Amino acid sequence: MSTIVMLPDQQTASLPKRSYLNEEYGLKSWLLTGDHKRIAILYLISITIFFFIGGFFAGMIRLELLTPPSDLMAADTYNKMFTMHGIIMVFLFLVPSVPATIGNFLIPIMVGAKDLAFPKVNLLSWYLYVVGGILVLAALTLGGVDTGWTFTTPLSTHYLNTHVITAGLAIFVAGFSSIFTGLNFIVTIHRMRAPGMTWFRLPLFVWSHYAASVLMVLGTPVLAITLVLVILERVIGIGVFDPAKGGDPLLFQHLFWFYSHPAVYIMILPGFGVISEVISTFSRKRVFGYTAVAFSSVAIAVFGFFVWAHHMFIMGVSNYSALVFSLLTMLVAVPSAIKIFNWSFTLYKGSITFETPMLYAFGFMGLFTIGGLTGVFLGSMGMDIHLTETYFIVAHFHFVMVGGMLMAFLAGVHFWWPKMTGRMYPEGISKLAALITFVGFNLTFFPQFILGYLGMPRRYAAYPPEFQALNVLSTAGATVLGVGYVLPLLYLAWSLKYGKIAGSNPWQATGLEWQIQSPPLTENFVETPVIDYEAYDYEWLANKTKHEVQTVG
Amino acid sequence: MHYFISPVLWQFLVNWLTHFALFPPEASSIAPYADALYFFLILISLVGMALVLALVTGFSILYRKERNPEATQIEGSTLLEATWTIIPLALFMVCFVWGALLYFRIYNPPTNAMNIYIVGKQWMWKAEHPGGQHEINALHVPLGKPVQLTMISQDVFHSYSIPAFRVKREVIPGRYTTVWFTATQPGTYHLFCTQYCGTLHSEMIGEVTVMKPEDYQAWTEGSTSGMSLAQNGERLFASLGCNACHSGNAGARGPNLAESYATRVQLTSGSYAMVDDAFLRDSILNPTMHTTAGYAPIMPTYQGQISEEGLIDLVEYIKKLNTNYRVQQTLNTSQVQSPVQNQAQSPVASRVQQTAPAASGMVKP
Amino acid sequence: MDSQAIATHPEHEETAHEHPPFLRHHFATVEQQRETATFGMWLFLLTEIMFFGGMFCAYLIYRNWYYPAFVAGSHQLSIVLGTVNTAVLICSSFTMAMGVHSAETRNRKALITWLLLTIVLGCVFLGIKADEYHEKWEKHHVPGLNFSVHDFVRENPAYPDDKPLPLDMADKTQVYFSLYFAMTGMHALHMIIGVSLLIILVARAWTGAYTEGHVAPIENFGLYWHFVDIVWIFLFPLLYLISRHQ
Amino acid sequence: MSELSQKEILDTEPTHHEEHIVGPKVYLVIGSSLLVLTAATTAISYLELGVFNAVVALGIACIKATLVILFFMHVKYSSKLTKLTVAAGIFTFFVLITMTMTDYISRAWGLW
Repeated sequence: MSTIVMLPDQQTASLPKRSYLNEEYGLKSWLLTGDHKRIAILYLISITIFFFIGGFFAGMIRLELLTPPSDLMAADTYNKMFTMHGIIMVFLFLVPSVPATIGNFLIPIMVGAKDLAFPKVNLLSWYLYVVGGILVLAALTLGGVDTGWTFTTPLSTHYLNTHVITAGLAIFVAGFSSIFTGLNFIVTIHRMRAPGMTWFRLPLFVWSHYAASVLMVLGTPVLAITLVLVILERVIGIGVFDPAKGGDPLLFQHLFWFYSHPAVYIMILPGFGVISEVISTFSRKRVFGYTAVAFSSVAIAVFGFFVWAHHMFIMGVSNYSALVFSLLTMLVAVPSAIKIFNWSFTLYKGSITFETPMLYAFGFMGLFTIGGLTGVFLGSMGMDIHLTETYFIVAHFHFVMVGGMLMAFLAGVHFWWPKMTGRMYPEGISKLAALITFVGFNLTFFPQFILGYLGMPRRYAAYPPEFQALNVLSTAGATVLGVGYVLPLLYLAWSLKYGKIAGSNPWQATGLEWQIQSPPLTENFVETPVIDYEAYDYEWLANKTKHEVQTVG
Repeated sequence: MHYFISPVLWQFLVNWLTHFALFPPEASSIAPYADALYFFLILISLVGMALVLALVTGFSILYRKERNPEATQIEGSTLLEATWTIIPLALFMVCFVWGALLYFRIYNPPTNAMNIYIVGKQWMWKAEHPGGQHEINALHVPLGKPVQLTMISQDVFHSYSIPAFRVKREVIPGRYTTVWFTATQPGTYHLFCTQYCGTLHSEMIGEVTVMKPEDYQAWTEGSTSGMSLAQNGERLFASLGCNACHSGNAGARGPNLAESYATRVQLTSGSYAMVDDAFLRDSILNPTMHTTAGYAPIMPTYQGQISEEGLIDLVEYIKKLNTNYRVQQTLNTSQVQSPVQNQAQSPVASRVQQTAPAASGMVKP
Repeated sequence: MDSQAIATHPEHEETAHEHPPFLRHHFATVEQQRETATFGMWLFLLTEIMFFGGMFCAYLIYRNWYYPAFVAGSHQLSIVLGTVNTAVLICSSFTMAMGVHSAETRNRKALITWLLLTIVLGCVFLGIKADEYHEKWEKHHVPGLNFSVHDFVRENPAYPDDKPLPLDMADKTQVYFSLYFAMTGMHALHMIIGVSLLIILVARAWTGAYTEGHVAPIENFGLYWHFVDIVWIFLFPLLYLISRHQ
Repeated sequence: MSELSQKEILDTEPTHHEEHIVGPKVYLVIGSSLLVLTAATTAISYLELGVFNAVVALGIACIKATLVILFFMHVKYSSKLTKLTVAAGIFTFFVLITMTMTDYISRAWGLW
């Protein structure tokens, strides 16, 4: 039961004559495409733009917090900055990041289909995303929004004069984009699998996307209706959440978090999928406990719907209800722990190499472990009282979302970049970027845990001077982190023209996507593949390679 | 040292090093409990982190390609997987139970706590002491005495946070919330609004001053406004005409309020309710939802007519109301002063006139 | 390890069929395409359940809080109009189901007739709904825009047993009407979208697009239409019926 | 654990979907019973039943919805997957309701 896999000779690899990239030319062929790979590229470009817009706001926030008083910008400007940062990063970057780009590109290929089930719906979902993005930019240029991304009523409905309606509509529209993506994935995974591709032969990437898609389809509409009610409350003054008319503002938070907590899993689950693929590939070993990892994704999706009120422990929910939600929160932490240990043990007796995606994956494991464990602090009700609404919670969700998800996204982009573009990026500088990101990240967000326990509230433009030292550290870290994020943009763009030709399977990975040419054909497969091997079957790959060598030789 | 670097930077460095905080002061009786849980959680995290780190680095070194060119395929291990399901689960359950105990400790005030009212509004904190001391963005509390805060917001959600005490509670529009603490260290501590509440959210801050009992005594006497909350409430009670119905007389149209606080009353709906601050406030604003059994739902709503401070005055007044003697005195006086006006206000006033003199001698023990 | 291939979508069927024009390139068979579309539609309806679910949840909570206000509010609705509208919508569901049947039996004329009937019934429903909205506007029952508690602090001639609400509770009828307009408004919006889609479907059915075996669009639209009907089946008792008695 | 049984559980897709056309007769029966139920629920609402007014009205609504789902929407003749999808929607809806209600029901408990 042991396998040796040799890296192919990249010198001899050449770009295929025909691929999805050169099938058609011109802007129209991209904007009206039904090809999931092209839509994935469209998504990749648009979310990158929004990531850097959101990142700009993050930079401004950190710069303002360099000094205790609000001297760089006025308090209301600062409020708009963090609101835009939150809205853009959550709804326009994190939610679509891995699913709409990497997932969109790979899921049909991984299940052995020619395309997603509904190519037009897929394109529509990109357009909805763009409309949502434009609405966000409109809200921004018209004067900004300062509700915070949580839109807490009655602040958002009656006490602010900023462009809440535009921003609400933006999220509503972007929400439907994510609903359609999720719907497409579920249908594709159920209905479009190639002959022989049974559920337990699916890569874990597909499993985790399936779980995330279920959350998108079932959770997002609740956010949509909640935002509709908020908009109606602002426009015509209905009274569902308005305490002055008899409504309960806490109901808004129930409905909002009913989506927005599962949204956390929508963001992180696809990242889990990426990590499973990357760890398995670079340790040349089947993921330890495939079934456990697959079912833990499903368990997270199911339990994810039962825990939302842990965002509201101090908000005046009933004590007993808080008790139930806290208990369930502890349960949902377990599947994540299972995943971390299973990934760790995947390394056991592997044959490990440390390519860039693997470095990002290691970064993910470390940071996500911290993020997850600090989540237990917050799920523990008594501790939550002191920690919630402080920088502790900011640090916690940045460890999960940025340390976890963004690392996973970068791992995925680096892992599948040769498949998407057919070219390799420079190895040395990309490893350096991974390292810079990791160091910068820790420098930025670790001090925030300490700040949080000290009691520094989040969303403060000004703060007491004794918090300055830690804030300066954090801002310094943000600078490093910024470098870490700009670097990949540069060398990946560079590699598009000057990168080495990657060949179809540069990592010697087992996934179906690696058995076809890179970049793939528009129809993905020349003929419908018939799957007769398990996921992560390195022996099968070794046999296949041997066979090819023999036939070619 | 500072000869070698720029004086500006030197100043910054000195400033940071002298004002450097890593751990908040433990200034309440709850703080040690919270910190104990915190350190336990940190311990778990460190162990978990160390474990993952050891596994990842250990395996990375042992099974790197140069050392182990052939991977051995392993399907999984149910035993191992069960281990890392059950042990974290058990640890998380400990965190849950411990956290729940702490939560109930923080949110269930002791019965002997002294009460201070807090009104939050964009963007200031008003503290109203029962003795009539009013503070803005400040709170003075005595050392070693349990203090309960009864809080309400006039506009949006706020959150009253005193990190040194490890307590925090959302301040909600339209509903009282409470939190309590016993300060254990004299000093001045930060008070923050931690729920984002609009433009000047970061300026909705203040100071909590913990004073030795004798200093607190002095402060109380020195800063009183001359009228206690209950006295203000009594005035309001009379000027809003509450006393017309809640006179405590046998035939009064409203229930007797004297000594009603902290009792259980039966409502028209048949259910029972505890008369607490929230119940009193709600009864004034939404009387028909809190009609006491045996009384007609005739009380008008005072929604929009009384400020939150006024409501607090009334609540405090009713809370302290032991006897209806003064209520009836006030009624009699007002009738003597302006009988015509009262006549005009029939039927309420005339009814009161008939009953009031007869009952004026009745003093509730 | 199990190395035997389990074919989920057998290939042999593909070769047996000729490729109809409506079969899209990434599907192997018409059968697969049809099932896929239906499953997609069902998932979309799943999101719709949750979309309305949020409002149903709010309704449940506030009805328990402000029961007298909900009673008084529902007494301002016309049960006759509500029942008629329910009947109209059920009939439209029936005509839609018949439309699906005609498409399946490849009867173009019948399909067009049933779809047109569905449009008519849908418009009748919307008309009655508009009339009800207009009445609400006249009576100043629209929260936020022109609300007045006037009707609720007085005797209701239609319900002589009702006592006038005290002012504080009368004020809470705004919550009832907020939910009434939000729920029926969202439902009406779905109806409008449905009727618009129906018009497109009729136009395409005219050319015989759905009577050559390509029934999926009609079938899936039918699912949508029936779902909208189901939402109303619940809205009707919740808003009109269950609070008739105090 | 046996992998085969998991496959059986998860592979709910039909390999062969037999064409099932529901006839007009069924539609007519279902349509008219829906109308009858509508008339019934309106009529019953005029009776004074206390709490049961709501119970009966919602019960009838559930029956009507079930009829529509099973026959008009063909779920009775559909694959297990479709049935599961419907069940998943209803389940999540009830999660939303019940978990929210845990808060609203128990708010009045305890001291505050």
